Amino acid sequence: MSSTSGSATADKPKSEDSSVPQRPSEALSKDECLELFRLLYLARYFDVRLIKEKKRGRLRGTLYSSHNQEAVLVGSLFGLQANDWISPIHRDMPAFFLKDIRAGWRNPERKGMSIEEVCCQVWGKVGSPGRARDNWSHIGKRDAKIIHSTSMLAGTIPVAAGVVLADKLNGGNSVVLTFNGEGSTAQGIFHEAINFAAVHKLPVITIVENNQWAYGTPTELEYSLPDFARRADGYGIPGLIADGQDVFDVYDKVMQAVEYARAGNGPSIVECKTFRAYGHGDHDDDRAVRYREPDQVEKGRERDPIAVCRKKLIEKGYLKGEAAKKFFAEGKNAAEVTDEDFPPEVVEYLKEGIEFALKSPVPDEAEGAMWVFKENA
Amino acid sequence: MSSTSGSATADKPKSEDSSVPQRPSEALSKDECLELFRLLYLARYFDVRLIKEKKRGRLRGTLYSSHNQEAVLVGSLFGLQANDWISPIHRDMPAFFLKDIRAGWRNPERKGMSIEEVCCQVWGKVGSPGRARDNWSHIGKRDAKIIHSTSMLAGTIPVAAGVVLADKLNGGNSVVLTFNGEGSTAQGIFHEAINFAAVHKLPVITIVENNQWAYGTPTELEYSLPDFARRADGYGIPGLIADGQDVFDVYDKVMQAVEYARAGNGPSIVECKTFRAYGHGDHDDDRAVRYREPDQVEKGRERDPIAVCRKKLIEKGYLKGEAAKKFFAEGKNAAEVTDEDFPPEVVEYLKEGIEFALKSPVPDEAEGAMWVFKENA
Amino acid sequence: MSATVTEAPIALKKNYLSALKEALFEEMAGNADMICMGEDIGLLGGAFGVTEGLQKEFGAHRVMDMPISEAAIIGASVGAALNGKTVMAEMQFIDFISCGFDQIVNMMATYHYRTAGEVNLPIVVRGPAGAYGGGALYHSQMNEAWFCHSPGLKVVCPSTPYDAKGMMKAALRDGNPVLFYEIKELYRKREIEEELPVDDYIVPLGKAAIRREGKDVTFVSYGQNVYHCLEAATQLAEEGITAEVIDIRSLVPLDEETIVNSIAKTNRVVVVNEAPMTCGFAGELVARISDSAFEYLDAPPVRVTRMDTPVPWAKPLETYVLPSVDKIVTAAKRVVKF
Amino acid sequence: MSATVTEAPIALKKNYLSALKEALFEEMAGNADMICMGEDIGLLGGAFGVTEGLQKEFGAHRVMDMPISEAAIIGASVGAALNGKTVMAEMQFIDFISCGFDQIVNMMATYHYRTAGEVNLPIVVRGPAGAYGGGALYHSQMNEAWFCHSPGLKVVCPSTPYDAKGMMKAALRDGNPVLFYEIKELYRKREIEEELPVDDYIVPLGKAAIRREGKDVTFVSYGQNVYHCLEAATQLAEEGITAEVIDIRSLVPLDEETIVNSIAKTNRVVVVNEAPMTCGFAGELVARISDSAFEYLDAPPVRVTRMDTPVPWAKPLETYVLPSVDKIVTAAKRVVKF
Ligand SMILES: Cc1ncc(C[n+]2csc(CCOP(=O)(O)OP(=O)(O)O)c2C)c(N)n1
Ligand SMILES: Cc1ncc(C[n+]2csc(CCOP(=O)(O)OP(=O)(O)O)c2C)c(N)n1
Ligand SMILES: [Mg+2]
Ligand SMILES: [Mg+2]
Repeated sequence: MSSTSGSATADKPKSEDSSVPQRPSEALSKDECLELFRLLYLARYFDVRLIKEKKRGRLRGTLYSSHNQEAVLVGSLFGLQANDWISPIHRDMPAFFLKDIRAGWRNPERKGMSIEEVCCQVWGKVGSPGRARDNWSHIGKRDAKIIHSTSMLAGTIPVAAGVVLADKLNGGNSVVLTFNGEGSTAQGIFHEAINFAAVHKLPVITIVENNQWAYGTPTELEYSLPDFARRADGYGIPGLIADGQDVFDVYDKVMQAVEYARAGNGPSIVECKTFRAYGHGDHDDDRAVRYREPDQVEKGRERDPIAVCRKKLIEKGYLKGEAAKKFFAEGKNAAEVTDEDFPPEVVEYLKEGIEFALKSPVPDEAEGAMWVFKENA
Repeated sequence: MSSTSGSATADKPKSEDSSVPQRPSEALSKDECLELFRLLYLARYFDVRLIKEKKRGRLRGTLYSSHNQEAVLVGSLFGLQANDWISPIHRDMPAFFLKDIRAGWRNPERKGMSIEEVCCQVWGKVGSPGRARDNWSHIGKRDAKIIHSTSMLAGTIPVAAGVVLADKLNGGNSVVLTFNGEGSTAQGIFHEAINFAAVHKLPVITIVENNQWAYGTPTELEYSLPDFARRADGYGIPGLIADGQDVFDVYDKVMQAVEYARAGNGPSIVECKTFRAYGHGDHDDDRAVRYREPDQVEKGRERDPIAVCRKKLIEKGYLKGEAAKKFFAEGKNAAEVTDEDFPPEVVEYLKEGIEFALKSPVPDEAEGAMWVFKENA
Repeated sequence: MSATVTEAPIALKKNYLSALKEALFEEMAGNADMICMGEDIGLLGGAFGVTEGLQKEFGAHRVMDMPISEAAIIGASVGAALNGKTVMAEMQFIDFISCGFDQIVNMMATYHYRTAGEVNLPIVVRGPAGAYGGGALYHSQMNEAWFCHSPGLKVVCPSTPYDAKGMMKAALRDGNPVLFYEIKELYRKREIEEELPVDDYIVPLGKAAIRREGKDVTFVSYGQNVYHCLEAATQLAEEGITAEVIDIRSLVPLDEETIVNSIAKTNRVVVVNEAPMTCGFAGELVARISDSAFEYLDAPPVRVTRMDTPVPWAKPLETYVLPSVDKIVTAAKRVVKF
Repeated sequence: MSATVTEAPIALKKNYLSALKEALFEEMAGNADMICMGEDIGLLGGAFGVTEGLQKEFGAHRVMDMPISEAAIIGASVGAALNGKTVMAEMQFIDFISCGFDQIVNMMATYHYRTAGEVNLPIVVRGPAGAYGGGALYHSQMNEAWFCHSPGLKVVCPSTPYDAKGMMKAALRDGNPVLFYEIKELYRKREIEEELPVDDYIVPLGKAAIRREGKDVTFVSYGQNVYHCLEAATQLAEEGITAEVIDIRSLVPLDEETIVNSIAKTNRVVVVNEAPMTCGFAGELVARISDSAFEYLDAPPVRVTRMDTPVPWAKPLETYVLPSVDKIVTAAKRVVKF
């Protein structure tokens, strides 16, 4: 018996793709900071438009609003390299088009999913990466390095671990961000996957979007820790806490985790403290006011991520004068905002996506029986 | 919405059964200490006899030897009250008759399983509490407050949580000890159950028999912590470490956990550091020498729990002169010991159990189709 | 079952969901040892509202909001039941039962067997099930066959408010673990609302119901497909073919007698369910019919099931793979002409 | 299959376990992108030794000892496969697959479907299965029906060394997730050892084998029960009844043609498997036969299966509930005399 350590480490990771330098938010350029601001608007506008479309009865399925949680998505994804992987879940619809968006909003070459693809998914059209075979957030695309989730919460984490294990075996140094609600962490698979990743030091970063509610259940009935991040201690891995309303703090904490993982040190958990703005899903908006105290909701929504970002940009001197006073989506509900509250390029971008989706055909019924198995020649 | 705290706490627990005073091992009487010593012999002898019977081909099924781990079982169980529950697993066969054995080895009134019942189970006879319908450690008895496990590791922990939840709802103050190998803790259900128990402060004590191997896999491939007990930190619950070779230390740590739980503070984990003497099961004895270094095995078995206990008793002055030199099972393998190495009452006790089992009939074949459902009148 | 508008005050008509809720309220009130466990069943009152008001009425210690841990919900239910409680365990959608699968098939199903009858588990695991609503792969399942294949579990699926209430009560008093498939598309379906008895009643598990009489072909089904069968029967009647519609209601135990008696009369049978075909309960029905009613059969027993695919999201695809009135009519004509 | 002692050097005869091992070694050697994951498969070489020597040969990065986490094993296999690997995932006993159930039926089975073919998963989930060895409830299961009922999974079960090797290779090259049921009682069974081709070969998934020809009744089976059928056929031959024995080998996809052709000749069929009866694959076979071969049938298709019970431990009980040669003979006589 030569060795009892069967860790799946191949040769040392090569740094093949270092197009995105790992920098703390302090070192981000003015343009980058302003881009983060715009991306928050983009994420918010996407959500707002879907809420409106949904209310008008033009969409099937359930919309799990990401309102007030945009900084978690934007901040987490901003520093990733194109070769990194992500696995978003129900509340993360904007993540699909935000991945690698730094490569250019309309750049057809970028790794990631186009707004057209995402809209086709929402509208149930063939242009969706999954040809509308599964709903809403259940998409993905191997080439875009976006892993497909099922509905079963936390079920994507072991898959993510397997994905980066394969990259590691091939000598790559990609990392994967898995997104999860805090409630989902009670699933057994969460434990199995993180334990496995910890043993093999796999670069799996678990982003916990702690929005303080899991459907109609508050955190104190989901886990028994003052800070969820302390769950990491049970695996001997880092557990970071980010201010989920502050896109810069999220960016910094996730980048710390990414660098740690990319250096071969293994997994970590980043708890992003935030608050769910509406009901669990759009079907639940009315009931949510019954199980949540109004002042809790008010307090949870006090620090709109767009406002927090605006304040920082003003402090940094990146936004001033007229520019600082333009576009005020923050603090407003979907019903209250208008297109004027958003930068025109944001409105434009999404409009194009929606138009593309509306023009696309629905899949032919016979596709229902296709692709159960891969056919072998 | 009146309250967001749905914890299942009924009225304050009543201390209805305080027949066993909670005392540190320092405060145990001489008789109690000597009894602990005898119980170690009893557990060892049971194992030894089964190994011999198995070698002679007189038993079906697999024997998972508890050799060298007896202090974990004896020490954990010694301070329990009759109303407390336990759930042993594959390596814990002696636990079935050790529960509540303080009430008298032959006391038919005691809560717990008699040696006859346990032997009937091993020999596949109708006298087994499960009428030999499932094998070896897969027995239990509701009246004895012993929970039945399946083969699926860690699967009994949520059941244990439900059992004490029911007691708590009834105003009782029982606790439950679940026994688990360290490898089993990688199961998702371990996480779900402990998280649930932590949220509701259920008196579930997870004894982790860390014998450093899970079948052919060493701990470093099972989890990534210097001390397994640190897993508790991830749930915000106490994680205690006991010297699993020292019955007094196990007793003390488990009693701390029991008192903590009985006072309504909730679950905890007690890691008992020990070492597996033989192969995983008797079928594996030969192969185990291939995956474990001889010096690791030697070192792991250096501190035989019987020897450790003897030393303490001599120090305490409870064993002296001739008495201290009698009976030396310690450090010897099953093949080497003889009945002379054990106190005669130990040999006698087990002999009676085996004889009873041998005389008992096997179940009638038609029982195979019975008790699939409870019949309703 | 009747969809006719009567003069009775509308307040007395109950939908399928209210019927279930009433059953839970009444059993909780009548059995101090009964508890409920599930995700979001307390504060929220359940994703669909089946447990609405229950926690307020009976307290958080008897109606527990659980972490998102299906396996722990089942396991803890087993422990509580073994220690004297009657447990209602909710799966938020029956699809998620796969996350607690081991605890169901290996722990819960076998407990009575393993203990030679010492322990029995009065547990009802219930949850919303079924397709046709655009729920896609993970909010549309009818996965009852897995559990019919796990000895020790009873498996039932009511299709009317009357049965929903009566079977829920029977299940909670049965003493065995019962998997209770609620059809979410029926929860608030107006057409099937009906008056329920004021007095306590149960619908015994293991008795089928004949929903329509006929003599040319027997439809055997349960859940939503019962309504498809009824509609198909209406259409066929126009062509002079009369179909008998059996709603088995309970899969395990199964009322074979009612089925065989019907086939003895019609000599033809179409079995309909919405689960995937292979190893589904429709196949089991065909196998039992082949065994017990072979001599009566003038045509092969035919299955109308979901194709062997998941349930896709996009509506045309969903419709394509699921059983429908048209498919049943076609199958019926095939066997009648055989 | 032949049990006759020949003059050939004994070294060339391989048992079922060695055949599997050879397949794994050869595929690992031939496919640099293949990895293996499982509990105790590396250092130990597997509970039964199927992977013995594999880690030494190919390294701990390609033959990974996993924590005791069936769900993570399946999930990580899916991830690795989606990212270009071919994966062999071992369940130490197939019984424990229930602990990874959700990942199998909801994640792995559906991936190709959900992605409209973008992703396909070359994964073989294999493990020791089957009863008759005193393994009791949790080391005896044949739970293949759960997976046959989950569209997107192939399910196979070889009964000979030749098939074990050839089907394992076919499965590892198939590109779809395949559940591979190995019969542990056959692993080292001397009577079935046989010489294997020196050259690379596969046994295609979805082709049945006729193990014995006959004209009075067809036995359709797989796994251990094939040998029970063969023995029953031998006994029946003494009474002048000749039975044809079909070993389907692959459940999904199923070679219906071979079955129907046989029944066209014999007009009678007994289906045998050791899973519980209700919703088992035996019922599926009966349903398909009823559909495709109804006109050929002179007697009802009969099932010989495990009773609807778990597998008990005590030998007399185990024997009582499982299919046996006697039960098959009795069933055959019943249909022949019908
Ligand atoms: C295994 C499983 N159980 C239950 C559900 C139903 N469900 C969907 S979302 C949700 C709440 C999730 O809460 P959290 O993880 O905190 O995410 P959030 O919605 O707050 O973003 C539940 C219970 C599910 N999807 N999967
Ligand atoms: C869910 C599950 N997976 C796999 C097994 C097979 N198995 C039985 S014991 C064992 C090793 C257990 O190791 P550990 O928990 O450390 O206990 P020990 O045997 O060392 O006392 C394994 C893998 C099982 N019984 N259950
Ligand atoms: Mg949440
Ligand atoms: Mg161990």
